[in-house]
Order: sequence, then structure tokens, then C-alpha cells
Amino acid sequence: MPKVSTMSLTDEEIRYLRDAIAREPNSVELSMVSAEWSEHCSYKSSKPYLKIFSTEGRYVLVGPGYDAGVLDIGDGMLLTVHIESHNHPSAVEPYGGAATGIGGVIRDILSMGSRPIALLNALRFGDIRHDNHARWLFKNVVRGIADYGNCIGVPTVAGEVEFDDSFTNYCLVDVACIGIARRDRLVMLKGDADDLIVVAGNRTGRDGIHGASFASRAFEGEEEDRSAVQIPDPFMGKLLIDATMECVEKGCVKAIKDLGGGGLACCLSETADRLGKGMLVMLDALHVRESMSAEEMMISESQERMLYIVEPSRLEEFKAIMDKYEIPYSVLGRLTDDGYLSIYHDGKQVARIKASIVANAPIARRNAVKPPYIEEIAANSRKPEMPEYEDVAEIILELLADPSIASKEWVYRQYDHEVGLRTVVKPGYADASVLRIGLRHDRDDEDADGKYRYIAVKVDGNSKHCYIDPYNGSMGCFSEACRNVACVGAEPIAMVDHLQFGSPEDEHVFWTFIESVRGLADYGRYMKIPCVGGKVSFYNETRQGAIKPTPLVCVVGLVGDGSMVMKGHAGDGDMLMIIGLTKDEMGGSEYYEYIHSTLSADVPKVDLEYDKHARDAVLALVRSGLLTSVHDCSKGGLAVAIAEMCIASGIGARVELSNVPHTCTRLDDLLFSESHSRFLVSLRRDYLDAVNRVLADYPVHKAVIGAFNSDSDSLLLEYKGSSISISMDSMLDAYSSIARLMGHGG
Amino acid sequence: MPIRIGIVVFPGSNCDRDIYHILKNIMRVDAEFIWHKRDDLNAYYDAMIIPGGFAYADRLRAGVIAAFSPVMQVVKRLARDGMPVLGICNGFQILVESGLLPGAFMRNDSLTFICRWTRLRLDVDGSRTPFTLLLDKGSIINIPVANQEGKYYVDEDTLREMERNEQIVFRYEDNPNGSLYDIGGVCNEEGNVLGMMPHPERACEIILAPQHMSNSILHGYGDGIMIFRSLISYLYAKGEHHEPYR
Amino acid sequence: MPVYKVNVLIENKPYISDPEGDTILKDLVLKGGYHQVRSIRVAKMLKVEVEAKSVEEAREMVRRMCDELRLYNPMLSICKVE
Amino acid sequence: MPVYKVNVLIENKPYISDPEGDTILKDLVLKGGYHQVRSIRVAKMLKVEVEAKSVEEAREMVRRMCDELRLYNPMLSICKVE
Ligand SMILES: Nc1ncnc2c1ncn2[C@@H]1O[C@H](COP(=O)(O)OP(=O)(O)O)[C@@H](O)[C@H]1O
Ligand SMILES: [Mg+2]
Repeated sequence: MPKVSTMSLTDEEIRYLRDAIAREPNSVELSMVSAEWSEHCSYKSSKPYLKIFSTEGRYVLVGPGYDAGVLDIGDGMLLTVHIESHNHPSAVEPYGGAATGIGGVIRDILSMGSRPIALLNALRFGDIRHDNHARWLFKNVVRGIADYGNCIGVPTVAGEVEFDDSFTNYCLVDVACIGIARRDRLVMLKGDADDLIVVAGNRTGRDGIHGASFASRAFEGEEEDRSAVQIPDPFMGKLLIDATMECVEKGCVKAIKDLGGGGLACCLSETADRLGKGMLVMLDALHVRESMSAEEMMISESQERMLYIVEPSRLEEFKAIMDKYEIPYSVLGRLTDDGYLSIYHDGKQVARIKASIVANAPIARRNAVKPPYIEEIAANSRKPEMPEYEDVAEIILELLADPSIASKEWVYRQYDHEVGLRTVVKPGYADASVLRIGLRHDRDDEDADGKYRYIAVKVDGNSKHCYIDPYNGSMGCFSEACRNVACVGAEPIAMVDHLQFGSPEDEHVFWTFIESVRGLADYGRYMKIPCVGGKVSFYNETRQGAIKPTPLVCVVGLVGDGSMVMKGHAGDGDMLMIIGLTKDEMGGSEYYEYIHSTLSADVPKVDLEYDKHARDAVLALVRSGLLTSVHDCSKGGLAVAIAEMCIASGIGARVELSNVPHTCTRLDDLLFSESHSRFLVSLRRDYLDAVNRVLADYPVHKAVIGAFNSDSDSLLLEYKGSSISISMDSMLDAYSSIARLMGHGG
Repeated sequence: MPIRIGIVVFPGSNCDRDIYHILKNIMRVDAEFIWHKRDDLNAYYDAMIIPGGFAYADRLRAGVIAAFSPVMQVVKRLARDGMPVLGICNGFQILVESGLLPGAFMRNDSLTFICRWTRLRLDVDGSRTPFTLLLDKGSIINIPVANQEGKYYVDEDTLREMERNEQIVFRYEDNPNGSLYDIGGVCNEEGNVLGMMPHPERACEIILAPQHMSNSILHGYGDGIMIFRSLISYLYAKGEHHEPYR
Repeated sequence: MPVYKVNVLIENKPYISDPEGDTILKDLVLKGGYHQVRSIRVAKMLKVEVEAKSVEEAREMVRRMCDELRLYNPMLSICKVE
Repeated sequence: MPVYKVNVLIENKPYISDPEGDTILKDLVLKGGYHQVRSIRVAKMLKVEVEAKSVEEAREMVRRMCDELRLYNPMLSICKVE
């Protein structure tokens, strides 16, 4: 059994702690503080930089700093959003790690008194084509998410998957959750002296001890990491959802908080600090699985546990609900006015320390220096040899089979994406998923039956772009997520981000972190899309070094009304139009990296004003009902986006490439550039004039570049007199490469 | 008396609220949740639905633990008295484990959970069960499955007997999970108990159907609505004279 | 009363296919180069600790429990109490 | 070459919790009246048929296969070859 230690505290932090409490901390206090002051729980490196996000907006009720951001979308309905990762645990035990990640983000949503209604996931692995271990991780991570999400009845509605060698022997497993609350029932932290502190859920055991500090250092994959193996229990997760919602319904809890990283230590200190209260805690009352020391109880990260603050007069009601679901619980103690966490065990006081000290780690100053590799890439950027036009077909097929681009159907088929009767646009049918809310139980107003609202959600990231140019790459991820929700007819109203990097103690890594935050913040401020929450995950390193910087952006959008939800396919004879400008920006493109293994500095840049115009133009078109389908043009570039439209619609097309508005000097740049702010739309011929009238208001490039044709079973690309043809069958075959690689799920 | 349908809820059921939404907001009939610990019903019900989900997280085997719960002893009695009982997905598995329906379930051939729309064919006369009354034999409905242990199995002898008795109600046109003889739904000998793997409640509202299936003649509704409409028609046809089940 | 450990092994009847075993064989074992392996079948074991007067009583009780509470499905599986 | 039957038992390490076993115990076995049962843990068995020169060789090969192909996760489970 691992010994509780202070391994994650620096000498400086120990000195700071001594000064703060004016004495030597005892061992229980030390382990509480070291759990809470871990990077994972305290944000000690990132906090000052996160302040630059703009966090206010028309829909924001609660911004960052709580367990989930809260959006008020009217009619008495609130949305909650949160994102989490479970990278280290998934790298050790992919099934359990991914599953417990879902459990964790669900409990954050529950903590606001909101009901989880949808999950998203963003996954990253090494090369599944050649690496058995990467395949093993991928298979089990997906199975873990599926088993947990399916079992608790929360649909997994959208996501993304990327493969890159920087994730070899590792993986990034991010999950976001959307919740819904009734405005009159939102649970914000409240509590008064003598209110009771109750822990409910699974028995506490020695599992996951040091999980938070495990996630706060580089990943070794060693024996000692064993202690971080966490066992998912979706059954208890589901019972906690039902019981918590019943408590919220009845109004018998004043505060709810999940027990996550850092266990009781973090949960108690953060809750007490937030409430401005103290806590008197009797550890002997805690329901445990095995006999444990006070230190172990304080920092165990046993899964599926929740903390509730209950007024004494409501305790019986609360107990009746827990008993109904046969959920074990223990009344640990009560709130006090003195601001101290006073912890008792075995009749003795084992810790007495101010909650505000534990909950507020000293900020760690980190150096930031631009990493030399970025200059090196710039110095060595060279264009690959231009392929012959006949070879372009083969390259397009190769790109379609690139696991980062290929269909993710193998993944989302394993997820119940429909439970809840909300998933209007399902994974694989459009760039973002659309959810229906406003079912009778979602509202304050019981009579407003049938008046539904629709929201769109999508999460995006791009480690290849962010590695070479973290500022522009991050901005691009944000732009892409916004484009994706616009494609289904939604206006972005908020985002949550997840910033994943190597060690913040590495000045080069830290520079990329700061750049990335700047990119996201600049985009959000310009677009007036507030950040309502997020998460930072550092120390994503293996023996090979740090992962590529991987910020993720999860955007929530609001669809005008149900009839405006876009879930169409291109039909026979429809015209294909492109909106936006294709530029010679090849850095980090799949074409360069996957086909040519070439790094190049010129990562696509977002022109903020143009980006806004392009997105608004598409939104206006979708909302005027003039389009049959829309697809955003990103990974793999124009060629891949056109091919994907043919595949999705099951019909061929003929395209004249020279009609595409561009500033490229080479055909391969034109085909495969990942320039932002571009959309492909399909429309009926007779609507062309109307479409042009709508577009006249927006200063963006646009051109009809081809037409769909159900008689043809191929995609025909014409360019200055030459033409290539790619059969539908070969495209479909290439696009289903993941299913082929992964075989059966066993 | 208004029609009232009971929805049996186990720890881990997760389509209970979905069924409730369809009954209450779409079909406009009374619906009530019945918690698994109940061993007597103090109200009358016209029919029972056992919804999908993961009762007891499908531990040991899908449906087996739920089959031993008190409420299932009540459901068994009511089913014997002729009450219409519909088990969907996990509900089907529970009906099989409690012996109300023949057969057994195994893990899908893919070994994974599968969530997708399928085409389901009615293989008996619509009048065979209260839930199919309004459908013609041979008609095909678009409806999604979402299951992990959805592969239906039954031994040869029982199968032949079921065929003779017209108990094989639904067959997949595009078998998603490896079910024996493409079986997607079966009823008991009397026809009042139906189990089906696909989820009709997910196919009631056309906005929830994938785009290529939304050209339904049902004007705003999806094919799944026919299951619920059939039940309601059946209950109305029995009229006010029928003795409610207690 | 003493506590005995009784193992219950639940496996598919021989004529019922075992896609999990087949997949492990085909996708992992043979692809991984272990061509000497002829077949793999997967079974489930329940390790039960039970109070009883004797081993025999423990086994007998567990056997009864398996049948009565359907710890295995007699249509698909056989169940051995060890 | 002769064919040997080798059983592989994969179970969670003793200090790692087993929610499935717990639920079977609490919601099926105890509620079903078998109060003598103290605990249930679930394990998985692979019944492998393998060609080899001797039992020892068969066992040794299966052992190697389990480790190399990750038929179990050593962080989580122990694996016995019988
Ligand atoms: N891990 C996943 N889980 C669920 N759905 C996914 C996952 N990965 C991709 N998808 C779905 O597949 C579709 C295409 O995703 P992606 O290739 O990321 O699209 P885009 O390039 O437009 O961002 C979307 O509907 C997306 O939600
Ligand atoms: Mg897209």
C-alpha cells in the first residue's frame, strides 16, 4: 500500500504553509494540503492566465469557478456545461480510467442540481495502424465510455478523435457533459452553521490514493501508478443521479459537491472555503470498505461519492431518498462559523486548519520561453514535391483512410446516443449534434409543453496545428467548434475549454500554454462568446517527452427553432457552393503530416472579422431554409470535405476546382489547405438567386463550384481541362478504415 | 375511467422517463411509475410497460436480478390475468429472465453495444398482440436498437413451437446483433405479453428520426407511434366494460 | 461457523457459439503469432465465500442457490460448483 | 503434436473492488434469502486448447501469450495459468 506522503509539496510550499498556520503541520494536514495544492486541484500554475478569458455574456448565469458553468436560455430553463479529462488513469487502465472520467464529469453537473442530459468525448491516441498498444488503449477507452454512459442513461452525442505520434504510450480522454436545470431549482452552494455534512455513495476504500498528485506529474507507467487504478461503478453513478435529482426536486439539500480528485480533502476544504464556513468532521462516521488511517480517508479517491449539505430539519427527508435507492451514506459532521476544518478520528483531533489556507494554494511562478523547435520548423519548412494530377485521387483516398479523418462510426455506434429522446441530429449526420430540451420536466412552467428549444454542441481540438503555432492553432480550434455548431443552424453562446499540456515547470511547454490561452481568449472576446468553465491538465508527459499542446474547445450553440435544425443531405442536381477563401496555409495539415511527414510553419490563421462574417452568412442561410446541407471545411481540406459530403449524401458530384476562391499557387495547396472560415453548402438550383441575395450582405468569398449527381457513382474533380474521378465505392471503403482496423470490439 | 398505464422502474432503468413522455405528452394518457419494491398495487392499471435501460447495471446477466424483484411477481400475476405487458429492450430481457417469455439473450455478435436504426418486420397478424393491432402483417417499421446483450436465442424445439403458435412477432430485415432467425420481438402464447429489442419510444416523433427516414406518411410521427396507438386502440375497444386489473 | 470458498464456473454449452472466445482467438492470438492455439472459450467464475458446517454443505447450498436464483441460464450455460 | 487444455483465470487483485460481485451479493443472493453467503467476486476464465510437446510447454506458452497480448491488464488483475 502506498504510504501517504508529501511528495507533491515543494520546500517553498511547505515554508509557506508553516508561515500561514504559524506552526508545523501534522501529517494529516500535510496530506490534505498536498492533495489540494497539487496542480490538478489548485491550478497553481495556470490561475493567473485563465483570468484573461472573457466570461460574461447575455446567457451567462454562472461563469467559471463552479463545478459547471450555467447558461440561462429562457423559459425557466438553465443549461450547465463542464469538461474533464482522465488522461493518466486511462493510460494505465483505459477501460476503468475512461469510465470513471465519465462518472466524474457527471457528478460535476449534478453538483449544480442539474440533470446530465448529454455527453461529449474527445479522444487522442498514438498510431493505431501500427501500434498494438495504441489500439488496445483506443478499444478499451471507447468501451469504457460506452459502458458507463450507456448504463447511466446519458447519451453520448458527439465527439472527435485524433491520432498522432506524440500520444504514443499515452492517451487523452476528455469528456464534456451538458446538464439541464430548472431555474427555480438550481443548487448554488449554501450553508449555515450547524447544517449537516453528509457523504453518500460508494464506501471509501484505499483506491485512487494520490490520484490528484498522480495527475500532477509525468506519466511513468510504473508499478507505483497502480494506486491510481480506479474501478468504475456506473450502477452507483446512476443511483446517485436519480437520488440527487430527487433531493433537488424536494429542495432538501443546500449544497452539493462531488468528490473527485483529492477526495475528501479537496471537497471539504473547497466547500468550506466557498461557504466561508468551518467544518467539524468525524471521520469515524465515514462508511468505509476497509479499515483506514485518517490520512487515507482524507485523500482516497474512491469513485461514485457525493457530498451534500443538509439542514438538520430536512435530514429525514434526505435519508428517505437515499434509503429508497439503497445508497449508503454517513453524516460526517456539521458546518461551523469558525472557518476551520476540524477533523476528528478515533476520538482525537487529527487536523485543525483554516479551510481558506488549504483551498488556496500559493501561485507557482513559471517561466515561459518560446521553444526552439518552433523556430526550427520555420527555418526548415519546405514544400513537398507537387504530385502528378493523376496521383491526386490516390492521395485523397489515403487521406480519407487517415484515422484522424476517417469515419468515427466504429466509435459512436457503441454509444447510446439517443436515450432521453433529445438527440435530433445524431453523430455522423452533421458536424455538430443537436439536442432537444424543454420536455415537460425540464421547465419551471409545467404548461409550456411542446415548446421545445434546440441546442447544438461540439468539441474540437487540433494538436498538430497547436504544436507548431499554439496561438493560431488554438484560435483555430475555437473557430472550428463554432463553425461546426453553425452548420446545424446554431449560434454559439458559450464555450468551455480544456487545456492539456506537458509539465508547466518546463519553460517551453509553459510558453505554449500561455500562447494557447491568448488565442482562445482573443477569439472569445472578439466573438463575444464567453468562457463559462474549463479545466487545465498539465504533466501530460511520457518518457518520450511532452504531448503536443492540446487545447480543446467545447461550444454550445442555440438553434432558432425546431424547423431550423439542419440535418439534411445533398440531393440530386443540388449545387455545391463554397463560402470562404482558401489560402496557402499548409502547416500542421493532415496532407503535410500524414502524407508527407513534413512539418511546416504556416499554420492556418483565423482572420477574426472574416471568420465572423463567414459564420454569420452560413447561419443566415441555414436559418432562411435555403440549403439542403452544410459542411465545414477543415481537417484534410477542401478535397476531403467534398468527399465527405458525397459519402454522407450517398451521391456523386462533379466539381470545377478553378472556381474555388483562393490565393494558392499550387493545386495540392488548394485541395488540402486547412484554411479556416470555410463552409461547403449544397442548395437546390432554383434557390441560387435567393442564396446570393442573402450572401450579398456579407463580405465573404463565395462561388458555385459544382453539382451533385445521383447518376454518377463517383466524384469528378476537374481542373483546367484535366480531370480525375474517384469512385464512391473506393471512397466509402477508405473512409471506413477504423472499423477495419479495430475489427470486433471484444 | 381514463386509461392508465404503469411504467415499472428498477434501479438502473433509464428509458422510464422516455416512455412517460410518449404516454403523457404524445398519447395523452395517464402514466405512472411503479417502483420495483412494490409487491401490491393499490391502483388499477390497464397495461404495464417495462422500459429499457440497465436494471442493476445488467450485472451477472441482463435482466436476471430485476426478474427476482417483488414487482415482477405482481407483473407475472397480472400477465396471467391477461393484462397487456410490453417489455422494451432491457424490459424484454427482464420478461425473458422472469419466464414470461421464452428464450434467452446473449452478447451481440459484434461483442459491443450497438446503437442504430433498423428495419423491423411484423411477422404475424396485427391482431396477434395489443401492441401491433394497427399494423399489417409484413409491414416494416423503422426503429432504433440500442443494446449490448441483444442477441436472442432459443432452442430448436421451442422455436418450432413458437412458430406454430405465432409467437415470433418481429424479425429484423437487417439483423444488427446476430439474433437467431433475425428475431427482434416475441410474445407469449396468449399474445398479451410482448417483448421487443428495438425502442419504439425513440421512433415516435419524426424530429428524432434520421433524415432519410423522415418521409413518413404518419405526418410528424415516426413508425414507433404505431405500437402505442395500437395499445390505446386496443384498450378503448375493450371499452368501459372491462374490469381493470388490480 | 467456518467459512468455505466455493467456485462456481459458468460456461456456454458446448454447442453454443462463443463469439468472445472466437474473437480473442482470431483478432488477438492468431494475429499475434500464436498459431499453436486451437480454440479459446470464455467462462465466468463466481468465487463465493459461504458459511457452512462442512465443505459438502457449502457446495450443496451454493449449487441450490445457483439453480434457484438463476446464477446461470440453463438454456445457454452449464454451471459447475467446485 | 498433442493438444493440451490450459485454463487461464483472470481476476481483479484482492484490494481492488468488484462492483459486479457486490451487486450480485446484495441484490440477488442476500435478497434471495441466502444469508450464509459472505462475499462474491467475479472472475473470468479462458479455456485454451493449444498444441505443444508437453503440458509444461503448453502452460509456459499460454502464460507468455497472456502477458504479451495483454489478455489481462497487470495493473488491475492477476492471471493464473492452470
Ligand atoms: N468520439 C466520438 N464520439 C461520438 N461522436 C463522435 C466521436 N468522434 C466523432 N464523432 C462524430 O462524428 C462526426 C464527425 O466528427 P469530426 O470528424 O470530428 O467532424 P468535424 O471534422 O466536422 O469536426 C460528428 O457527428 C461527431 O460528433
Ligand atoms: Mg466539421
